[in-house]
Amino acid sequence: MTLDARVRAHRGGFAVDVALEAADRAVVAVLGPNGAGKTTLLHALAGLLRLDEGHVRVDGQAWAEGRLHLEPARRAVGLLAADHLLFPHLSARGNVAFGPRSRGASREAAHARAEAELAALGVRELAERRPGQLSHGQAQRVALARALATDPRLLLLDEPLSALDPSTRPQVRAGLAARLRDYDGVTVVVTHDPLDALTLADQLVFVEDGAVVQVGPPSEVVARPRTPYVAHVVGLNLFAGTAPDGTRVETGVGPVVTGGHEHRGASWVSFAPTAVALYPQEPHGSTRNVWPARVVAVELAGQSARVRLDVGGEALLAEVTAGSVATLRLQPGSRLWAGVKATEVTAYPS
Amino acid sequence: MTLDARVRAHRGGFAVDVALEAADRAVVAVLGPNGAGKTTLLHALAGLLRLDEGHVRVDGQAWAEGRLHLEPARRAVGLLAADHLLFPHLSARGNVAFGPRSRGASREAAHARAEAELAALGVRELAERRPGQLSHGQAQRVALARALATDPRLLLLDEPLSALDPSTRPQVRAGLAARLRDYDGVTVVVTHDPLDALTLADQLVFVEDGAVVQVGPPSEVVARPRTPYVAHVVGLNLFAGTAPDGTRVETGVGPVVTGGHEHRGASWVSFAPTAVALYPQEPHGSTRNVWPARVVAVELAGQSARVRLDVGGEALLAEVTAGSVATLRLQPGSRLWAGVKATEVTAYPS
Amino acid sequence: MLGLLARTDWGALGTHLRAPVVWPAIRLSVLTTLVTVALCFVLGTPLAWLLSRARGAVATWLRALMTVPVVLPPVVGGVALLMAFGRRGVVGRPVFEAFGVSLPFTPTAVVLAQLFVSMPFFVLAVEGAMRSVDERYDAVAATLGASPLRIFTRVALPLAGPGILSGAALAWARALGEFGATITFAGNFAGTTQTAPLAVYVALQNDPQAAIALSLAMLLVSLLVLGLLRGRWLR
Amino acid sequence: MLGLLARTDWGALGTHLRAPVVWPAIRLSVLTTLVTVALCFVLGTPLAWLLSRARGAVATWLRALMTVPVVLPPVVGGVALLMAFGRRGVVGRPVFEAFGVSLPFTPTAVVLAQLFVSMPFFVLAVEGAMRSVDERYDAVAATLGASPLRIFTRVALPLAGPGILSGAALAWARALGEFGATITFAGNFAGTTQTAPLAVYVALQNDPQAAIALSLAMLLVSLLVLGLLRGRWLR
Amino acid sequence: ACSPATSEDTGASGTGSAGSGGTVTVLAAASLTEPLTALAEAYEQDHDGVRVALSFGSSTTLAQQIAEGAPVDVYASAGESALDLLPADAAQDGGRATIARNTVEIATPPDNPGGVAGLQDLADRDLDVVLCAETVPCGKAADEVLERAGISPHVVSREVDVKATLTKVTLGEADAAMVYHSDVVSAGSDVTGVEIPDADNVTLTYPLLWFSTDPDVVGFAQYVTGDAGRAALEKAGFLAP
Ligand SMILES: Nc1ncnc2c1ncn2[C@@H]1O[C@H](COP(=O)(O)OP(=O)(O)OP(=O)(O)O)[C@@H](O)[C@H]1O
Ligand SMILES: Nc1ncnc2c1ncn2[C@@H]1O[C@H](COP(=O)(O)OP(=O)(O)OP(=O)(O)O)[C@@H](O)[C@H]1O
Ligand code: MOO
Ligand SMILES: [Mg+2]
Ligand SMILES: [Mg+2]
Repeated sequence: MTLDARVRAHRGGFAVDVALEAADRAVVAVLGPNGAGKTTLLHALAGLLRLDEGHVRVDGQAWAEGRLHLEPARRAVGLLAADHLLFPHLSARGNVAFGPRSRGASREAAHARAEAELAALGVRELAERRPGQLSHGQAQRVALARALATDPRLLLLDEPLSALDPSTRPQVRAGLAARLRDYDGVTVVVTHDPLDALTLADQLVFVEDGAVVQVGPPSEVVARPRTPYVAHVVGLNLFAGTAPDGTRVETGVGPVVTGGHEHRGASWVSFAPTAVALYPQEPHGSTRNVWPARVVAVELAGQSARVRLDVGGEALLAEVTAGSVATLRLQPGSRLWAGVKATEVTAYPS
Repeated sequence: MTLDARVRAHRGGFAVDVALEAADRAVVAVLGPNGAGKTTLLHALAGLLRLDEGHVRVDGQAWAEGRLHLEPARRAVGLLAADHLLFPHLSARGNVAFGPRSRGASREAAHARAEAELAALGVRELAERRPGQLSHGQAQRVALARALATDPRLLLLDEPLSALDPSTRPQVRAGLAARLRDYDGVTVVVTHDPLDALTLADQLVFVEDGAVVQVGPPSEVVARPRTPYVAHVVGLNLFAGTAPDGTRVETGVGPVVTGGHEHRGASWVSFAPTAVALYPQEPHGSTRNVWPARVVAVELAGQSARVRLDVGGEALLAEVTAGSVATLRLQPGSRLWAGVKATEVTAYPS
Repeated sequence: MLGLLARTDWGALGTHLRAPVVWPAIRLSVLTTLVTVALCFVLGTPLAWLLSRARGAVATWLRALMTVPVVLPPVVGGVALLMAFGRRGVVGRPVFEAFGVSLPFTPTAVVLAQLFVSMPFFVLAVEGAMRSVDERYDAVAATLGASPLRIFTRVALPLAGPGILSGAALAWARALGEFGATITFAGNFAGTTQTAPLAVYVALQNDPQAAIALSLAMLLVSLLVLGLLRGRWLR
Repeated sequence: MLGLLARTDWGALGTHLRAPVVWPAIRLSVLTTLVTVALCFVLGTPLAWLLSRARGAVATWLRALMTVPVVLPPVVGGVALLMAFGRRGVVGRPVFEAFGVSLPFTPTAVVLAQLFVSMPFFVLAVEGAMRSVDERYDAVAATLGASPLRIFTRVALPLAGPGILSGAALAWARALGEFGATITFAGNFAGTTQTAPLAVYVALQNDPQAAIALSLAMLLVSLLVLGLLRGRWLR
Repeated sequence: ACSPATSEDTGASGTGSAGSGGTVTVLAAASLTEPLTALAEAYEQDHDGVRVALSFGSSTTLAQQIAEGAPVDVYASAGESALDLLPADAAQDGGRATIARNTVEIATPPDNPGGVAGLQDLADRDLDVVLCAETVPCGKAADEVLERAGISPHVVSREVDVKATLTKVTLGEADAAMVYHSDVVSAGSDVTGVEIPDADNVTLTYPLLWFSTDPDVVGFAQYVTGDAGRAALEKAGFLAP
């Protein structure tokens, strides 16, 4: 099963124009800032929104093209909406069985299927409950089960894991990943969590302001982000600049010495927050790139800390141990020096 | 302003029994697995749910106690519900201005306030939109603005940041943290994100199955988790055991040598995933705690990787660089050795 | 109401209610109105759903057209029915000539008259309720593969439940009180087409006290039916 | 309807509509029904809201009680009104003795009669719609400090908008068609209390063609009003 | 018990009960409810196997129903005007007779608060007077009486039928109403009647039409027009024809 879509559609004054291609069994993750048009894209694929132009073809069969517009019920899609929209008058089991029943399964078969889907997501014991009697995270899992239960050719998941607690989430994510690998159809999953995207997807599509800004397999996107947003999500520092030669890139924070690169001209440079070292005084040593910096914010996460810095007006992220925060007495407003070794810096043409 | 609450309440067959105390300007984060009763607790504090027993006192004034039950409108609370529930017939500005207007502000004052709140959350340009014309993350910010706009004495936030994209989230979180520090009232925030909790809260309350399992300031909880769930959330490995002397604790994975401890008897031992080193062969060196392990899952997150291991039936989490994953050719099923230095291991009585 | 109660001759109430026409009339009323409500539900609910989901001028005018029988004085409605379904009527004549059956002056005509006046109340009330139901549930059901019929029966219908019950109560009450169209279209034959309101009318001709007694009996029946049904089915 | 149209003497229509009683009757009908609907809205909406949010036996029986005027044959309703507000009525007598005013035979009585019969339709339809509105919005508004009054006006009312319009259309149509209670309570005097249905009925007694012409005029008015209002206010 | 389908082409279709063996279908003016119900019961007792089905309504509605093909064997109207609505040849297979007369009378509440003693008193502008509508028989009759006497009373309402007119008086809402003598009689102590001299009065006749030659139909028609009928009608306040 393959997906070949070029979606041009609008909601009010907002327009998306996104091309998506996916091979059999592929999982595509769509990421992007709030309001970028991810949900709009899913709705257009599901048929809830008409295309202004373009096409949606699944397995070579046109679902939308020109004046053709198959109604949602006639597309083999499964949609998990961000605000789960479980039917309030049906039990969890009834909700999950609704899809199979609608597509012709017998009552017994549909119920058995529903039980199985609920069990796989760890909410079997809630089968009799009405949505009003479920917690947020429980409801989300029931909604996910409902979307999975129809064996759609195109599975559309809008923030499927956002309400799950941190111990449930990895389990559900792993289960879903295994499921999607075996599942004979195309999945498009919208998520804000890079971990979801990296775990589930073969391909990442970043959307900003209705348009695709970067596409690629996870490894490539992680290594070479092409917009500040993508860099942020994959957890890298990114600066735009120009490479006059094979060792330096001129950027907004001054020249950045790199590990060496082939190209010349317009260029991105990136490096990991963990590669950024912090010094109370200007260091003198092997570190080639050193900038005076001001601490904007310090976030403690478990045993490490993310320090947001301001370097001559540009944002720089550093990740250090929780211990260093105390040692360096880091707090918003502190002034210090940040350094990155040239070998940690990658440059690539933009 | 202080909060003193002992909430015993039920929804259907589910009961919570939670005591909360918070001083002036305190921010309490409530964490716990899906279905633990966090939302139920907030609803009881807001007055949407009657107490079966206990009390809610704010600033010494009883809101609920015995047969007394102030209606929500008569409590000075601000509630952000998990499914934001913006009024569909009002614009974003109308939604935010609703609270101030209800509490007696003039139309102009309420609108000015709404504009300010929306601007602070970066959604000022959406002021004229109806909720149906907002994206999920935009709607969540409008709902947050609505809850903040009433200057409540008790601010209740249920997963306030869950729909925000990764670049917006830190900004909103930092803004909220600053705001709550200055804000003269008590905040109770429910979240699944430890970063939210650590950034925003003075006190963490972990709830499991309707009851409190651990309370304390972030630093203490992070250092000394007391349930596997808490350990998971703060990103530590945790084992229960018994300390026969001041150097070892007998646990499910065998004796664990610690950095030294005073107590004897029932004990927790914990250590960070980053403290776990992985070796292809059994290492011989200074590392005192070494176990044979099997890889269960590998999750790449940006530039680092979390490796879930199985050590004699117990779960162990290791965090290594993305590079090591390739070098060690880690994949589910790989067998290897995991080691932790004694100095990285903390033990404390349970 | 209070006025009515205050002026009732309570002593004679029992006597009046034992009059031979009373119970057949009430029985007929109950039977025909139940059939009417059932028909309202079967025919009216789909129509209400279509109206609630339809846009554009056609729906708007169809909706306005639905109110015609409400606006029309019932007696005129009865005349219209007679002209349509009477033995000489537009529809009635060919049917009579072909099959030899004629509707007016039968219990079926009573039901038809009641349907004519009460259907609009049902449809408009249910439509209002269905429009207050979130349309996104329709959309979700559609992506799950539900046909429009299934969306209607499994989603719209249960979600509009309270509204449908209100509508049914309204239509039932209206049918129960229906007088003008019935007496004109179905006649006023005791036992066959004389419903309770018609019996009240006849009684009013010579004994107002008897009429009041009968009205009270009707009210009692309706209060009991509605009170009990609602008590059972709604919270 | 079709029957009615098929038998209309179109040629004579114009003549009938120029009869002197026609326009005063239609004007009176339009005026009184508008007042009635306004009163329904003002009095009925809060009642509907209370009913929709109330639980327990009281609400159940109150709801059933609301259907009384629907079930009661309108003529009996008119008698009840007379007994309450007439010159000799429970309420009417003290008022008449104190102030010398009496309601029957005035346009006010027309409005009262219409209110009596149409209010239940309004209340029950609106209640059904309000019950289909998510109660969690009430709760959110309450936590934002809104008083019950404010929740009602700013949340329940707009959210139940379509249902309220349906209810108002229903009540208006019912008031427009109201006959029995009006004639009994307010009487039938051209220009003062003779509404369109009364004029139709009176005409029906000796010239059915004239009655039909008048009915058609009424229908036209109602279709126009409802069609245009709905066209404007709803999608 | 009715004539065969010959009446199909009469326009009055007097065969409503064709095939319903032994049933006489009677459509009668509402004002005749009491006497005709009593007569029908008595007739059924005397004639085994015969059933008299009665339907009461406004004379014009009934005439309209007959014109639209309603099943009918016997029709009793208040006044002659409704007969205009019947097809011209309606009763050609049956017959016609006058069964009663009625005269106009003033009705006041029992205590007669307006002190009405005769027709002339209705000229008092302080009295609230209620009449039947211009289009119904009792209204036409009242108008005629008033016109002849040259009186234009203060009319507050023109009711659609005579019972509604009477109700306004029994409830004390009006000080006087002009109704039929029979209505004053049947209302008993609820009203006080003030008679109008024959010279100033007009008379309403009650025609009875039957539409077939069926023996049961003709038998019932004769029973109503005969002595038993006259007695019952007189008891209800109607005058002999
Ligand atoms: N009716 C409308 N008129 C104008 N703009 C609209 C309308 N409906 C939606 N939008 C805008 O369309 C954009 C895309 O919305 P969409 O829900 O697709 O975003 P998203 O990428 O899913 O965001 P999120 O991550 O917050 O869910 C948003 O900026 C939203 O404000
Ligand atoms: N009517 C009911 N009957 C029985 N159990 C109920 C009912 N309503 C809620 N529950 C249960 O109460 C528990 C607590 O729900 P609550 O919404 O407070 O959880 P939560 O901690 O907020 O979870 P989440 O993180 O998923 O939002 C859940 O396990 C839920 O299934
Ligand atoms: O039969 Mo009537 O009631 O005088 O018109
Ligand atoms: Mg979205
Ligand atoms: Mg919750």
